[in-house]
Amino acid sequence: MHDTSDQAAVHHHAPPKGFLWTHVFSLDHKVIGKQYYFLSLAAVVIGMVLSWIMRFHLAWAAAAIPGLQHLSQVGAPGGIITPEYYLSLLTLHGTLMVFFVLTTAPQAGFGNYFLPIQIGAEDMAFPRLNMLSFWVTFVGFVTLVSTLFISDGPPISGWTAYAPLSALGNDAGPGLGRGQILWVISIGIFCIGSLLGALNFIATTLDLRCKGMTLARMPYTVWAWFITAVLGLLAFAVLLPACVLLVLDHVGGTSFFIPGGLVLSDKLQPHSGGSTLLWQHMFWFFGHPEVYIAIIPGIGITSHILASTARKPLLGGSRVLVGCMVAIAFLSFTVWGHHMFISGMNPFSSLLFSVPTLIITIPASIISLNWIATVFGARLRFHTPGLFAIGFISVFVTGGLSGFFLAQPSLDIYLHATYFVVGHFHMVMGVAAIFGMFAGTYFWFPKMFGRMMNETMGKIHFWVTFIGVYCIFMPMHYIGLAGNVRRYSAFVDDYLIPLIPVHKFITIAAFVTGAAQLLFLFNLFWSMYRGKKAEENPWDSTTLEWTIPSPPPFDNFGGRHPIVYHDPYELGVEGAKGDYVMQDSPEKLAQS
Amino acid sequence: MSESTSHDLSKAGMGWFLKIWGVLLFLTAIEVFLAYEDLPLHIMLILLMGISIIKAALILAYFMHLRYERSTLAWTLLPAMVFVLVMMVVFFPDSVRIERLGEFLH
Amino acid sequence: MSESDITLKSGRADWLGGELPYAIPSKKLGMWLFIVSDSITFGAVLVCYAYLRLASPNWPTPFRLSSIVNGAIMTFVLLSSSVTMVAAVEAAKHGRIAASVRWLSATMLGGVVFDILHIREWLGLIHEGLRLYQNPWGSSLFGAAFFTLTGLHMTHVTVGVIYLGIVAIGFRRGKFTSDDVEISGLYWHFVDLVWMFVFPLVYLLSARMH
Amino acid sequence: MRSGYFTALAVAVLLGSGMLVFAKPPAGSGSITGKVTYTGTPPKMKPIDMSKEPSCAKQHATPVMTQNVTTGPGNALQWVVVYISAGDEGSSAPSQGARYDQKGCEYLPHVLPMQVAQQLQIYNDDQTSHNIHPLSKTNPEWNKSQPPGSPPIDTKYDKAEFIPVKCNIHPWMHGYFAVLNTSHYAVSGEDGSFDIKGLPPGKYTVTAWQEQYPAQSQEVTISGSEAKTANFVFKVLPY
Amino acid sequence: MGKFFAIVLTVITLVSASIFAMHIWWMPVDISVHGPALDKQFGETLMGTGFGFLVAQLSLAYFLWKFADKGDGRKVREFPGGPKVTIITAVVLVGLEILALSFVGQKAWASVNLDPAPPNAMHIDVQAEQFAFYFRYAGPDGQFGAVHPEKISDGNGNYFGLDPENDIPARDDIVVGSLTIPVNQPILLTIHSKDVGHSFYVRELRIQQDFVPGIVIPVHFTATQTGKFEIVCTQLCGLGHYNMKAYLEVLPQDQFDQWLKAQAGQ
Repeated sequence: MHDTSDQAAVHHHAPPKGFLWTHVFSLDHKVIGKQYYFLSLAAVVIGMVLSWIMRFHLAWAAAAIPGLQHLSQVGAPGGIITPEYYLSLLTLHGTLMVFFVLTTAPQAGFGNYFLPIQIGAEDMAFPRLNMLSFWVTFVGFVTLVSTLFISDGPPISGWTAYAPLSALGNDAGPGLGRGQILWVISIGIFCIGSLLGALNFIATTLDLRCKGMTLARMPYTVWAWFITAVLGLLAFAVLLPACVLLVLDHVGGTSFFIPGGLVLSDKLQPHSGGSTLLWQHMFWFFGHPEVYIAIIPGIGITSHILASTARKPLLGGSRVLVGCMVAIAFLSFTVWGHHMFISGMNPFSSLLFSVPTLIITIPASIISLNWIATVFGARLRFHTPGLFAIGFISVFVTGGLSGFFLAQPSLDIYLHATYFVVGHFHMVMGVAAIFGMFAGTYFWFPKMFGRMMNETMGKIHFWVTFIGVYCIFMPMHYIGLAGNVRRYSAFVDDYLIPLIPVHKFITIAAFVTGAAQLLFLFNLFWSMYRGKKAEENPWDSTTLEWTIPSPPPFDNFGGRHPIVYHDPYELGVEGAKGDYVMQDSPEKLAQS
Repeated sequence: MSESTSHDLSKAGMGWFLKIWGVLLFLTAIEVFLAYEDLPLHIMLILLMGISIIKAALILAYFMHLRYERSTLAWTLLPAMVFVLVMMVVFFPDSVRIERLGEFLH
Repeated sequence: MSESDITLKSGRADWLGGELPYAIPSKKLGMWLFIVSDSITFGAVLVCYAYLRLASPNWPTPFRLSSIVNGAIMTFVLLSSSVTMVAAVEAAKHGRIAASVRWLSATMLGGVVFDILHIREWLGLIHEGLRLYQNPWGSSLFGAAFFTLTGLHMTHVTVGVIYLGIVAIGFRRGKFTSDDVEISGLYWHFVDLVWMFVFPLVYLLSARMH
Repeated sequence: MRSGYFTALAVAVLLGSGMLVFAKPPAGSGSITGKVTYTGTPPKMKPIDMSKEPSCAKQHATPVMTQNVTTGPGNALQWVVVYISAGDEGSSAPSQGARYDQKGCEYLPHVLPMQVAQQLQIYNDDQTSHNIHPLSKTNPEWNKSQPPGSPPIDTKYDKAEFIPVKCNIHPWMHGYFAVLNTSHYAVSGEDGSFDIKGLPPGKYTVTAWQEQYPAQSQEVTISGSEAKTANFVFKVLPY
Repeated sequence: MGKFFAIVLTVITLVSASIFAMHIWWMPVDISVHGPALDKQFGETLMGTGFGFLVAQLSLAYFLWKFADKGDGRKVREFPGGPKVTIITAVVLVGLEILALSFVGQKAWASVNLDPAPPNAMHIDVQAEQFAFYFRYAGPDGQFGAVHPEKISDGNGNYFGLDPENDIPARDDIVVGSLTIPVNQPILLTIHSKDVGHSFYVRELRIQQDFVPGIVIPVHFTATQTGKFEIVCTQLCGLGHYNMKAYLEVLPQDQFDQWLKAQAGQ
């Protein structure tokens, strides 16, 4: 038996002094969490601007974008986007969004800030490692963005970097030489950062819980971050060597992913013997768990906020939610082949992969049904974070249902690589996860910055975004059904030309929705300085982060060691002060 | 905290470790011997991998003291690792296909 | 507030948080997690190697008896260094700092000898014409897989030697505890463990028969 | 500072005028004319299927043929670059640039001769994107796209080389940049004839280069304003 | 706010679903023998997921309408039946759907990818390159010449790297840039790539298959209608990906024979 206070004492470190140590190389998980958050914010802004440029080009392919030639003279001569520059932007958009936004903000950002607080710890288990993970991730980010400014531009091989396109260098197309090498190095660095982060999250969750914080009493978010960390620890370990091998194919002349006898630009390539399917396997072996790395924190955050919004714990409580998340995490390692149904993989494997892919919809359906059933009989408070949490449910259900089509190899024959897939994953992994981030931002902003975000702007932001994403991504399903192929920089096929008006509609919707995001950015920075001062517990929530001042002191609990007496969501409790009981309140509950 | 592991460790002792060392060396010798037996590849692979797994298990259990930790440690870490590694076996049907589907080329 | 006062809604009071579920220090848990992750990394590279070997009809088996013997000696050195590592941990746990540092030094020496033997082996093969991208015997991927796998392992050994050096110095100066020695030991044994797979799969399965 | 600028300017002006005086090749009036022909059976040129690019396909009433061995009546061989490979060093590049067009998904001309350091302008006259990918070996290789409506690509080469040019988007598009050290060159026409003009008296090596067959050379000496003849015969194979 | 949310959500749901139901943008008419099975499966999946979509979104909307906090101190209520109901619903409904879909789907998938091509299938060799498809017919001798990557040249039209000088079967191979096939005749394509990954996608044929560099993949189908269709590339293959296409022309048998003869004579 160990004494909690001893344990806490081991991790105690003194508040640092000086700007460099308090804001840049801080060991404080709260500062690191914010650093991750703002890194993601930078990435999401770049990614969003790239998507606007792409959307504009798709709708009006021949039109010049004034000023774009200053960003890249080669990529956009006279402001008109070249096909390869479109693909460069596409690659950068995908990579930034998947790695530096979806993987970073909800997990490393919010997780870093709130996981220790929610389990009643003073900091992460390894504060130095924590700082290192952030700075490693930062280097990865800078490396990736730097590809925009090198002469031959970012790679054009998409965020999946399918070999041999990604392995053959400039003979395969512009940007595939230095740009691709930088891309692979960036992703490799990102893997290292994520692995270190995951390790830290797991150790923190297991070892640093305060007295009374049993596994069953951990908030939904903590569970989600913990499960995501486990996924990250196992999945990024596979992508890392894949990146190393791909770099070797570039700089070492090896042929891991390059078969023999390839002729590019009239040049017979010197490589031989490799396998392109090997890269796809390695990538998707990581890539599918990655999808859940992106969405599970969102599921956690949504559940956490939904409970507070609905004034009742989730139907089925932690047990069902955690069970489903664990099931999803487990199954996520068995389904990667559904990205490769028509990739030339052994057709028997496709049948094998379709079964767990369909089965994984069961836990996802249970979670969704439980959310909807939680809204039943609730006392909903429609504040902005609550709206985003409910919006998350809607888009998650919508996006998830189209997964039923793509999970079946025989339907994938028609739908693979069409906008149906684009609509599906943007809805379920992009929009849903970003709704989770918005919900988290509005919900935790008072705790992180000590001020409330403006509700009016928040509500305008929500309504425009919610309606906007449906206007953007539902039509993508329709044109996908009509066979609109993805990753095309212009639509020149006879049957695609009639679909261009739909693309124009999507583009306009994207610009309107994008404008709402600018409002959000304004709200974020305006509220940081001008927002209403936040109280300790503005949302009448129950978990430990609401028992401490906003913003929290350096060691979170001001030297106090919280003791937890209750389940995390004692909301809607009869007879309690307000209608809730804080997790660390010694008050006894009537057994209901 | 530190005593938790050290008192467990004392159960083993150096003599025991030297014995493990001897066993590991012996198993290595068997492997080297097997390498020069003209066995079919799959049998060779099974034998070598089998011995290697035994060696790894010995290192894990004794040198890395996993045997003397709470059993939950082994029961959570190892299945996760083994599960992920075993799933990668699903790559192999494609590996064999590459050789088979080579008509016209090369 | 005594523990019995804490009302558990579920009625189960078996475990109450604020305790280490594995009863090991967080740092040690961290090392174990790193080992899990790193073994998957090694596993993935080994799977790649096996995959490409199965896909290549002309995979060479070029290792002469001298290479195999050299590999066996390397295995012996690495296994022995594991034993010295265990001795270092034992000494550290019993507070015999000087002895522990001596054993750690012996372990590092083992690592260095392993590296030297390995580099000698590499140089010999390079002299015979083995390159990352070609070799005189067969599939060009042989060199790629060989250098990647053994290079990755050699990097781990080298990092391990440096790590042990830092731990030894820190331990002697009282900056590190016996736990840190034990954790560095975990890493070292893991490097040893990986070699138990690399040696048979890379060397023994590619031994020249005649 | 200011005086530094002034000096630099003065030097530049002096050097410039000096180059105008000395570097200009002495204008001659000798010429070499001739005809390029082939012996043997030439390979059949293949029709190009441009159906994937309808905007180009409809510009051609009959299918465009491959141009690697373009023959004409009387065993004439077209697209052979005849140039002075020795005896005419040191001529500077003309101020007028060479123009290369992409029209109807073809390169016009198929072989474009130019001088080292001469400006090269590449135009896209089609309603579709092209990418220009000169597969140079001694010069730096580049690969740029040119969407319709974008400005012409302006570039030049610093070393003599015969550079295959390719459009990846339309893989049948294939042409050559003949970057030469001389200002005296010609490309054989449909009838195989060529005409190199303005040669000062001297001893020259005349080389004929064809994209698929080995190059040939002849020695020609010109005195006064002589008009000499040099014929080239390429041996061709059906495959 | 709850009522407004409910209305917005209902409108979004109904509009989204009815656009699907109205088939405004839809798959083109199928022209393959195996296609109807896929279309049927698609329809069944759409019915199932459409039902799920409507029920989930509309009940969410209804609950949002009904259960806003009015500050009246109303008690929160559990969902009747608790989590058991949702879990059982999910397991049973989704499970049934999965079982149904798996069984139907396996047959459809097998007919495309697992069954070998019928022995009387006409063999056409397909090579993809950046950024075009080229098709090869065996010619009168019924044999394909070998592919020699080092002989591939776009400049002289030797897209397949044939060696007619030394390889007699290669001399009469017909290489064209559009795929022409006879109707109602099983076709076997062997698809391989010259450079990077590409994909062979014909919407009307319900066929999509990647070209994998280094291996040759068999694809078989039978077209049931004549006409001209587009073959497009769906696997990101580089800058000209968007412009990588070819035409598929399905001709009556006699016209096809004529066409082939004309090609062979050229």
